[in-house]
Amino acid sequence: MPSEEEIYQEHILDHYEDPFHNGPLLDATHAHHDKNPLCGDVVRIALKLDPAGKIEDCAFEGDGCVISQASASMLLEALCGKTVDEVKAFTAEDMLKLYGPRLTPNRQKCCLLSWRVIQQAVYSPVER
Amino acid sequence: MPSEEEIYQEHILDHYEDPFHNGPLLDATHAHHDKNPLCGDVVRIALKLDPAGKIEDCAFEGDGCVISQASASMLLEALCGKTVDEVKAFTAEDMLKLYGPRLTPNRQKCCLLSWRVIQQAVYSPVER
Amino acid sequence: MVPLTDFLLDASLRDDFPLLAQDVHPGQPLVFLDNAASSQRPRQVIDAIVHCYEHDYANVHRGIHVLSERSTDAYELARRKTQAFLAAEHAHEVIFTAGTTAGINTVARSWGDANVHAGDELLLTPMEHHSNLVPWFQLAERTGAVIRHMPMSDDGVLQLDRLDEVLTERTKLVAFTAVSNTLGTINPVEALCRRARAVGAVSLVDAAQSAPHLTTNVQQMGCDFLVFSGHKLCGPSGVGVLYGRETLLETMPPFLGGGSMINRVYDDRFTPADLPAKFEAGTPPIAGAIGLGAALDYLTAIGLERIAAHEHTLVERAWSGLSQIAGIRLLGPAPGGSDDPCRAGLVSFVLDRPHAHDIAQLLDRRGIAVRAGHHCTQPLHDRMGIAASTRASFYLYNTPAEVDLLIAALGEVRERFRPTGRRRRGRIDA
Amino acid sequence: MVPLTDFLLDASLRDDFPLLAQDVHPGQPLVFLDNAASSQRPRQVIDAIVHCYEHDYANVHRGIHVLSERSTDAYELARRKTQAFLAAEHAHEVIFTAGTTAGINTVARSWGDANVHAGDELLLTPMEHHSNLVPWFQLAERTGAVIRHMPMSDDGVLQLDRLDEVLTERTKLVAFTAVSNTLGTINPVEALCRRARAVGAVSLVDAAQSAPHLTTNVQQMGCDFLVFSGHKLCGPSGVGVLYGRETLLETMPPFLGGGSMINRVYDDRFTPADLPAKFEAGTPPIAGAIGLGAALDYLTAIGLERIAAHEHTLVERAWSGLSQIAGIRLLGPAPGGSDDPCRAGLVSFVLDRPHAHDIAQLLDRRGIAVRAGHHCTQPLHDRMGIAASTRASFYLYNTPAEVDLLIAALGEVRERFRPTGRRRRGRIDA
Ligand SMILES: Cc1ncc(COP(=O)(O)O)c(C=O)c1O
Ligand SMILES: Cc1ncc(COP(=O)(O)O)c(C=O)c1O
Repeated sequence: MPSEEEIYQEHILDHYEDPFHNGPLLDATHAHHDKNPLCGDVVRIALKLDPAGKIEDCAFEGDGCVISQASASMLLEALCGKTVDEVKAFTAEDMLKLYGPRLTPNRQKCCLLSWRVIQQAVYSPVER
Repeated sequence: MPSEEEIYQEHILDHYEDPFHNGPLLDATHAHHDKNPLCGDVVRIALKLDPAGKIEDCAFEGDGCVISQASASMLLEALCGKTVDEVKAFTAEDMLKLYGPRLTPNRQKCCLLSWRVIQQAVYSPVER
Repeated sequence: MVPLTDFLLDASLRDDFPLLAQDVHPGQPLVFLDNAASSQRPRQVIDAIVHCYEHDYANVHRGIHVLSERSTDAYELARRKTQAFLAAEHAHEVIFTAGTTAGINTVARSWGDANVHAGDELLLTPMEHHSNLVPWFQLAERTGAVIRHMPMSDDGVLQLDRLDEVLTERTKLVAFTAVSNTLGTINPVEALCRRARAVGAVSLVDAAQSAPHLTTNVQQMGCDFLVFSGHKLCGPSGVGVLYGRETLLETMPPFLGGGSMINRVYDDRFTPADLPAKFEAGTPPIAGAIGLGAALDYLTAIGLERIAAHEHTLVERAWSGLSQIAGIRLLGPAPGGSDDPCRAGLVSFVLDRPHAHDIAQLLDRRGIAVRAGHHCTQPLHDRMGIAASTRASFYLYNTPAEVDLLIAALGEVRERFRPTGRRRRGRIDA
Repeated sequence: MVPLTDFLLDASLRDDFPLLAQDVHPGQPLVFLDNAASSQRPRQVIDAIVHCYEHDYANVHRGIHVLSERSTDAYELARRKTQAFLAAEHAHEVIFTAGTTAGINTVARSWGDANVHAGDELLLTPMEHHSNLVPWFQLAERTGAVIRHMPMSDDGVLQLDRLDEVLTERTKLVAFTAVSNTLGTINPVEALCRRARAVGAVSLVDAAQSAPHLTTNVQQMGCDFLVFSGHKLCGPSGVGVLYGRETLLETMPPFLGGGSMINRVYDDRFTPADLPAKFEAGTPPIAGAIGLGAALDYLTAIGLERIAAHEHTLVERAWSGLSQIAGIRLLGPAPGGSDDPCRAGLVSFVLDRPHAHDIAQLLDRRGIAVRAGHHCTQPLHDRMGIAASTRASFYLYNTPAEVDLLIAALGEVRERFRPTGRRRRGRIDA
């Protein structure tokens, strides 16, 4: 296995085993979930936005492959504390770069699941 | 062209150009027609049966390939004057043998068209 | 622009086609003039199929292993090649099917059942192939819609000036062939699609006979659907293409149900997948699509314009030679007969005698493969008052020498069956 | 009768399969265990396809020239080979299709639309492939029929003793797979067909996963319809078979409309052709059917019984090896678990971690091709409470050594993803 193409690098396994903010977020203002129909990966992201549009807190729940879950953890770690505008400016390219290892198109879908979810979540206020 | 496999032997062309009893049969007692959907060959055979079941007279009309039309002529020439029982006993094999040259399955259908028609004609009294 | 006549491709390209170099009877080299029924394949296409099976094959999509990824990449590359070949806006407007017939049936069942109602009219032409007739007859029977036909001149040219007689607001669909497989007429695709759209009708172009020979540009044509088969343009048998405009394909219900075309399946219901998977139920013709991609590469490298010009040279030669034969009737518009070239590279004809099938048989004995029969256009033959015709259809690998062989052989055949005052002698073996 | 276990085919037959001899990653020879998705082809099949294209190809039927006759003969010979393979009474009961999915849809649209009415019941099993679900869901939606499911035990065996709960006079159709592509269960085909017939229901056997491995005898099975795909039994992609009992096929209306399936076409109606042409609209997959015939020859020469015994040896070895891995859950009935062998040559499993897709990816890195996902059986996965599983499926060319590689590699994977008290460190490149 060529190490430069290693998909499951140590820092990714770290995120998988010890994810950033994994669980429910009780006082969420915004949330969205989606799945990857081919894999069955599921990710739900909840955000607490302050009036200025900054992510005060966030968390994810999910089930699926290492790539989908570790990438969700990495995404939230990177964007927690950022503004909605910064989230919107964060492209799919950025997500793949954040993840690191090069992925085949099939697995890119797994990696981009949480990115798709957060892009939708900022438009999805939680109804109370 | 190997002459032993020659489909259009001289005697066949003779039948094609100078067919046996080609035309309508005004006092027919039995008649049937059919076509070969793939080729568009059409053959109608009319018989005049006497009370004993002998073919007193017969004629065919038709349109189509040399094989279908020459074989109709050859068939009537061979069976005119024979009995209905002899017609029924005349098999598809006999017809192919009467025709002579070996035919591919595709063209056998052309050759057997008139044979199929006469087999049905003996059961098909003309309504007046 | 390549000049329409006097242009010939280099005959050395025949070396690409292994099948052509054979004697079909001892001493009788093959002259293959049955291309409108199905073409031959260059080594490049055969190699692409073999390479797929020997190196890269696995089922496509979803497979997380190298072979499945290679096959998926090759399959999706074939889709993008087809998109480019058709000048389609999106790759997902290209649906791989089992062939032209499968594509037309898909539109008739999916778009048709959802959009056509009793009293609606389906406008066809008198020169359609059975594959572009029967699915609409079946749709009409299911829905109570009415079949209409465009006016056509006696030499087989659609009369656009009389189109108003049949094209009205009741018209829901205009389905027509780009090139008639019997008459060789090239139809005015752009004008027909524009007229269809003007009354709010959907247009379907049967490109089975045009895609192999003429440049296809679905955006310029302005068609809603277009279909063709791989086997007629140097591709494998068992694969074809349905092009549909994105907005239409998206609103259409799925047709065949099965693997791949779903998003989610529950105990007794399902939600469909996105395009193009929505219309590709089950394992697709993987090697077929890959081989089709190779065929499109092959044709594009030579250039469709050059292929059309080559064939036009051949058909002009055939037309002028054949028309010298006594008792012959040539079908369809004459090449070069009007300013507007509307003659594709095939010619059908009838001799007073013998019958089309006898002609084919006798030509075959001389190594010449032509087609005889109704060419799946029975209503057209009925209209012309004939049961069958003989068709010689050319492709990029045919040569003027082959055309001359056809003309000479046909002269012989006609001579052979000329009435000579024969008398029946009874059986020779009697 | 070949003994079910401890029988192995000679590994030299691997030499027949050119694709198998490759490294998919440097130094990682291919271990192809994704056969239930699609198998590989022996040289004999590839050669048959190439020979067709290089020597004999032309469109079939109606062509009066040597090439068309050769292609027609080869195509019809493939039909008779298939008839023999299925032990069908008549050759015209064999319809060539684009695949299993196409065959099931044909029955659902043709037989289904003509015979199924509101309130009728369609009885399926919980282990069906989407291809044997969605067409029936669509039929139910068109007609108002009701979908029912047979009872099944937790280890994935149909409970025939509870069949009366769901099989009644209201049942119009019993459609089921002969072998589950996920569980590996071999279903009691004869008993199910008999029970279906007893209530007057029509039976359809999805033989996509059985035809490649087990002897098929439609008369002994007593089924009304049976379908399978070429690509899963060493044949080409893009071709499959629908078997139907003559009396049923004859009374069914045609489905796809087009060339070949007609007897006579008029201006706005048509009369259908006789069997089998009636259900083969358009140019069929000519080279595909010929290649399929070669595949059936190849399998028959080795012997389906011997192939099944070989695979059973492999799956027993896999089952006992895999079940040693901590945190694994093996799906479906255990091989040799009862007197009645109901385990085909594949095994699906779930590890507590990682996810099926990660397993497939890591196995691929070791050269091992398996499938991960829902295998087009989402309702079955829902019922088992899992989103995805990993499947290793064997064929005649797999070896015990390959099974051992799978077991060892899976042990490593599981070890690699075992929780080890890791702590996230932030990004390495930070
Ligand atoms: C049990 C079963 N039925 C149906 C199918 C569908 O076959 P195809 O994709 O060849 O149409 C498959 C294979 O994917 C299968 O395993
Ligand atoms: C004009 C036209 N349309 C449709 C078809 C049907 O194509 P296929 O038989 O490949 O489905 C043909 C070819 O036979 C054709 O010439």
